[in-house]
Amino acid sequence: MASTTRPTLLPGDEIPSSLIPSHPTKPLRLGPGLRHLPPSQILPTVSGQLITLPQKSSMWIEYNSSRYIPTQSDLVIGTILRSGPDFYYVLLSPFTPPATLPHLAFEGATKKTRPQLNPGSLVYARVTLANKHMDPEVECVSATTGKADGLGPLTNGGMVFDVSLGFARRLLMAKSKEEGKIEVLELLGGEEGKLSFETAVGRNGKVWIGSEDIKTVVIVGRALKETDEKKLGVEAQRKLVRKLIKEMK
Amino acid sequence: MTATSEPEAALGVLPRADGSAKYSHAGYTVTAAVNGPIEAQRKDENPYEAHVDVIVRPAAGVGGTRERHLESILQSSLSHIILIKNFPRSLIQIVLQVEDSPENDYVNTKLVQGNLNFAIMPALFQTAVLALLSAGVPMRATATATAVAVVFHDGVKRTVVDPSPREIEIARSVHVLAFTSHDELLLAESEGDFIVKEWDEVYETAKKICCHSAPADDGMQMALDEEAAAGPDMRHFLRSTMESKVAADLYWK
Amino acid sequence: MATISSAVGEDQPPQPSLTFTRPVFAKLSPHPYLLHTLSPSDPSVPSSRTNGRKPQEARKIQINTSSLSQAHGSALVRTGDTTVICGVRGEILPVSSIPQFRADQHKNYNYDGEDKRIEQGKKELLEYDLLVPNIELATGCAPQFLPGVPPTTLAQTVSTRVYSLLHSAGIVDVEGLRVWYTPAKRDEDKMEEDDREEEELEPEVKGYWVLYIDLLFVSFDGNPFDAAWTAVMAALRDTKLPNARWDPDREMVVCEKGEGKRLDVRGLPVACSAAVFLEKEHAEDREGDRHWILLDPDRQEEGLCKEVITAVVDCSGGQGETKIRSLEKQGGTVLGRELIRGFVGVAEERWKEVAAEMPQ
Amino acid sequence: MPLDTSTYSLALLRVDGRRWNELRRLHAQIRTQAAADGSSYLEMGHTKVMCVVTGPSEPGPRRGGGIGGGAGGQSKDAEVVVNIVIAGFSSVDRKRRGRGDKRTQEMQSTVANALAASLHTHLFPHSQINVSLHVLSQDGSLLAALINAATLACVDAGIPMTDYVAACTAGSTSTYAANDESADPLLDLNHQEEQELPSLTVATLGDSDRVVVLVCESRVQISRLEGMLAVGVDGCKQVRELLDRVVREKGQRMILEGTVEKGTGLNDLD
Amino acid sequence: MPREAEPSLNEKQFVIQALQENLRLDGRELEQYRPLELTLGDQYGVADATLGKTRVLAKASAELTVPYTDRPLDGIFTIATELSPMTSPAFELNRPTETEVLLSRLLEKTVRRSNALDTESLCLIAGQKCWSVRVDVHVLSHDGNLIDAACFAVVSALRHFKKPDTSMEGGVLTVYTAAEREPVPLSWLHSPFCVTWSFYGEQGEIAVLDATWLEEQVRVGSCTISLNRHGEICQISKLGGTPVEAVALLQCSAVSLTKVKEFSTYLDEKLAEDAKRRNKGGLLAELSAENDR
Repeated sequence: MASTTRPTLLPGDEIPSSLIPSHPTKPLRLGPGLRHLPPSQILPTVSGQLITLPQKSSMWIEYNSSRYIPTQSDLVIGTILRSGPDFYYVLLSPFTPPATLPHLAFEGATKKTRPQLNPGSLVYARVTLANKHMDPEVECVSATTGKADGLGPLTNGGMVFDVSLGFARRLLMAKSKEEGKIEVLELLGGEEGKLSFETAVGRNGKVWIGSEDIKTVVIVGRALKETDEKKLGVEAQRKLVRKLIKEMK
Repeated sequence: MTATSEPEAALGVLPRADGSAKYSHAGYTVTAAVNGPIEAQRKDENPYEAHVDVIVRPAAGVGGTRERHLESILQSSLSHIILIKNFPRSLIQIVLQVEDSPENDYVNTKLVQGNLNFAIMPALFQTAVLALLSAGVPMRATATATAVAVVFHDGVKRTVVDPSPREIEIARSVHVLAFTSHDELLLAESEGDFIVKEWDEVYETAKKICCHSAPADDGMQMALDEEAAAGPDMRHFLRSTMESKVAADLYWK
Repeated sequence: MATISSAVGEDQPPQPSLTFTRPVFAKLSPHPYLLHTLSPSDPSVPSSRTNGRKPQEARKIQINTSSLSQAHGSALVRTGDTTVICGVRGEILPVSSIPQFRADQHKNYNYDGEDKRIEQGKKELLEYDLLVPNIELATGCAPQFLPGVPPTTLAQTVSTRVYSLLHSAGIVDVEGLRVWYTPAKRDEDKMEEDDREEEELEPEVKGYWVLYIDLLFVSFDGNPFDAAWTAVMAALRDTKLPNARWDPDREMVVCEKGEGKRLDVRGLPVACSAAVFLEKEHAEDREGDRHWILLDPDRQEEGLCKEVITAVVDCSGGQGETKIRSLEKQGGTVLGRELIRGFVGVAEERWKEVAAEMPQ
Repeated sequence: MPLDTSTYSLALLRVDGRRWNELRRLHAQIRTQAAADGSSYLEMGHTKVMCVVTGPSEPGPRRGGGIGGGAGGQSKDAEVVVNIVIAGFSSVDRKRRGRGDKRTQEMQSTVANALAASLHTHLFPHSQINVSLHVLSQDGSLLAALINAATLACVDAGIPMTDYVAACTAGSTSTYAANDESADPLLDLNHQEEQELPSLTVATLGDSDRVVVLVCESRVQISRLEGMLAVGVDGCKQVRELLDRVVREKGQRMILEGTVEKGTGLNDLD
Repeated sequence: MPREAEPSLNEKQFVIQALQENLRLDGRELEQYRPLELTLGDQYGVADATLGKTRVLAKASAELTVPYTDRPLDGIFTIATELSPMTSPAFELNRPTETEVLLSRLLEKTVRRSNALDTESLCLIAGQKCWSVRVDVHVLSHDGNLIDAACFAVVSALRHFKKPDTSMEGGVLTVYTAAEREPVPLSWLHSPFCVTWSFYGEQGEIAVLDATWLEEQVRVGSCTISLNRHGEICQISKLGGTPVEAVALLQCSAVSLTKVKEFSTYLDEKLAEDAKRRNKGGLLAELSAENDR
């Protein structure tokens, strides 16, 4: 149940002022799930756990959901719907208006050399514009460096699996093993499985897994989905991996 | 058969919906799916706010005028607690499927019924709120609802919480009230024959059920026991339901 | 007043600024305009609505009855630019064509006393669908209702509300709708069980009058329910059903010529609606914001308000307290307990106005 | 026990005097409509249908529900849209079937998906092939007749296809209850037989044994299935031959006397 | 109306490649069903069937009405299948899609035309009064193979359903409320079930059972076979799609029979369980009813 330091809050709940970080210099930064009602009221808008980082003077609500709402500089996996005069239209989550991806927003792309993507191809991209009044925009190249740094079309086969947004976020954590408590990938890739595969994780709840071996992709995919859906802890993950590897043999 | 006295709820029962909930109380069982924010149809597009679309589907037969009416009541109340301004030009779709409703053993059910089915409103409302919470749709506040009937039994007046269809049939007046978690009256529907004084009493009873919140730390069980007489403690029920959901979601924290 | 200059085309001679006349302003940005008129800058001017009414002022109501010769009862009700016609027509429904008809219905309840009788009556009305209201808005009475389209949500909502109120308020006594027959010969009375409300001779219910209550909006300028309900009440009170009797030889119900007897209508509930107008149009509303309760809102005001309330009260009992027949509030949180209490008072005032207009 | 089978067991002849593996007279023509891109007229016994094909062409306005199968929706292949009109006078009891009639809609999507399996729809991206069928007279094996007619019309329209989709019905002399091994399979059922006996409609691609359509709407022992299917598939091959002949004869004429102008009279073929 | 998005090229490709290696994304065998689960409601005639993430709720109900003039001796039996936005936002009310039409046709043929329910027994007074039995199919969650799930739910609901008891005395029909007399079950003749095959590959040579939504989106053809446990075929429909060897179809039908037998045993068990559960509850209900009077 609710711990004193990290209370579980429902929309509209009072946030005990003691918990609101008051940093001498840094201004207070509100993360997802919170809204500020001038002058000084801060209210949760979703149900989840209140996380506060006094030293960073930031606070947000930790929660899990399944409908992706684009946010600036998120990494996402999208499906090309069609190509316009100078944009591709990219679907980030079902039944939402497509995001736009400029034809030239690829590494080293010029009018001539830009990649030709058919409807249905997958791209790994970054959200550059997210604004409730406009449709989102994405890019496959960092505007600053001009490098792709891993972004771009996911051409070489593979498979995408849908996971919950919270799980995708954990996968994307710098130390996804320590903080996110996700080990399956390491285990499968490491001693346990000795499988070789590559992954790309989209904040919009999509994980792409590529490998020479079809079976590998299936195993990895199942491992991820089960860990997410069955909410497996580290120990259970180890069991699962062992089981899957046995099946494979 | 036997109507459950305490409300029960399960969240995320429909794996393919953004949010979902199954809620059963007082013999009613309702399942809700929430999708959104998604692309709105031309006709529903609003440049300033999200369009909230509520669809009520009866267990048997096709929805008629009374479902439309229920929908419009729920729609206006839910749009008030959802932060619709956050998602202009989009659609938040709430589909409520009635699965079970208590039968009146003294009447053979008719499929097509025109009159407003009061007692089902709290169930529909509560399910919708739970489903919205499970979908993580940003909201101004949560809300709870209940139904109260004033029954004259051989000259003696009783206020009945969560009345059975039978009790509604013989009730002098029936009331449905919903309160936000800020103790504001969000929805009030009453019919029958009553006076202001009676309504006041009803208001008190309903408010107790919807807004009396037991301290968060004590278990829900005992809270229910002490409330058993006056009916369930809806707000506490809602909270503990969500707390266990969040705890489950963030098991890795 | 709003002033814009950018909107002026290049071709026209440049103007310093262009100001709107009141009606144009009202059309362009209704919310600020209504806000403006409700909270006039100089205190001497009384707060009023775009339509010139005071916040708590309802539109004058006019009621004419028996205007339709074909219907058994009819009424035309008009409040401001909302005009509705109601026609009541009775049709005979022989029990033989009610599949779920139970001759011994009332035996389920060994009731006695008026309450139980009324309750049983309500039950019969419901089970056999003896009251059938229908609302027609698709007459082009307002821009949003195009002729020939399926009934709008509004139409369906209003008809459900009328239907529910008709039943819950027990306006019509089922006794007035029953067609009785007392068999001459004793040997065939196994056909029917005896009926609790009658004496020892054992009459049978052979049929019912079904009342088709059709409402037609001729023009629509907001607050449909109040007008519709008033029309229903007036029309019912105006209704005369021909005398009907069972003809055992022809095995059917026959109606007699000429003026029938007046339908007896219980009480006089009157509906009174209002909408809540908030200070902020798009921004978050918060405590301390001002709001106005606009009685009997017109179409434009309904467009600007989300929270609405309707109270149906009946003071015809005379002695003692006002009876509330229905109370509906939704769409917001401004109207709390106190305001609603107060509003019932407003409804009582409205009742007096309407009752005065209601023909006897 | 159905009437006709009892007589059948004596003479091994069916109500209309056919043997068990006998097709009814199948008469067909192509190029019957001057206006259409492709057209055909086909009789199987007293079941008479005509078909008109227009396209591949710009997709028209989407109809509600979009009953049309094949490639379907947003993919790049051409969409096959079938529309069936059953004339009121086509059957004994004049029953009007509305647009919404689900049975007709089912037949429409069946024919559409059957054709889509053979037509090279990928050659005509973002376009639509409209097939409209008119039922003039019904005497059993309706779906089969519709499929055959549609195939012919598509051939006439010159739309590239893998092979003919030929269809016919097969039945069995046993009722579903009786599990008698003596029961014989029957080929190409007429209305009366369809009413009284279990039956199924088969459509195959070319002269292979590969089944495009298999529709059975009556109760029958699973043990009967193999026999009926075998007879049906065999019947389809016969039908294919007949269709093929129709096309070749027409083709020959075109070579002899230059192109036959469309809409030559109905009886100019023997 | 927002339309269902097609799966990406990668997904299409991969699913097929995997199937060619006899692999499915959820690790099932090609001819293996997802776990089938049935929950019977507290009310008679409510059945909730789940196949993995596919979930269908069927609700049977009966009311008195007048028979159709052309069939005065038969009661009325209808199966209503309306796919609501709950199934997927792509479905709109009062706008039947092809999916919906085919689904309702299949149920129609499997359950109604195969005379699983004896409609004559629903007639009370010839030409005047009869029962109208109606099953409403609600698809709560759609992850492929709606047909099999829906069919199972419908049959379960009807087997579980009880209608009010009636009596005829001297030409007077009395319909008893549940309080007066325990309701009675329908007269049920046989229980048909649907088994749906999906085909993949150039020649449609790969046959798969109980396809998920993703698998359905990339299949080249499908065939639904309806049988009862006695090995009677009630309906077969392969409505076009890539041609499949006749022999393969015969094999499919054989396998289907074994599946159907599994279904019907499972259903029988469930119904028995429920009956046992009610016996206890039944008494309690009786008592509480007494108190009400």
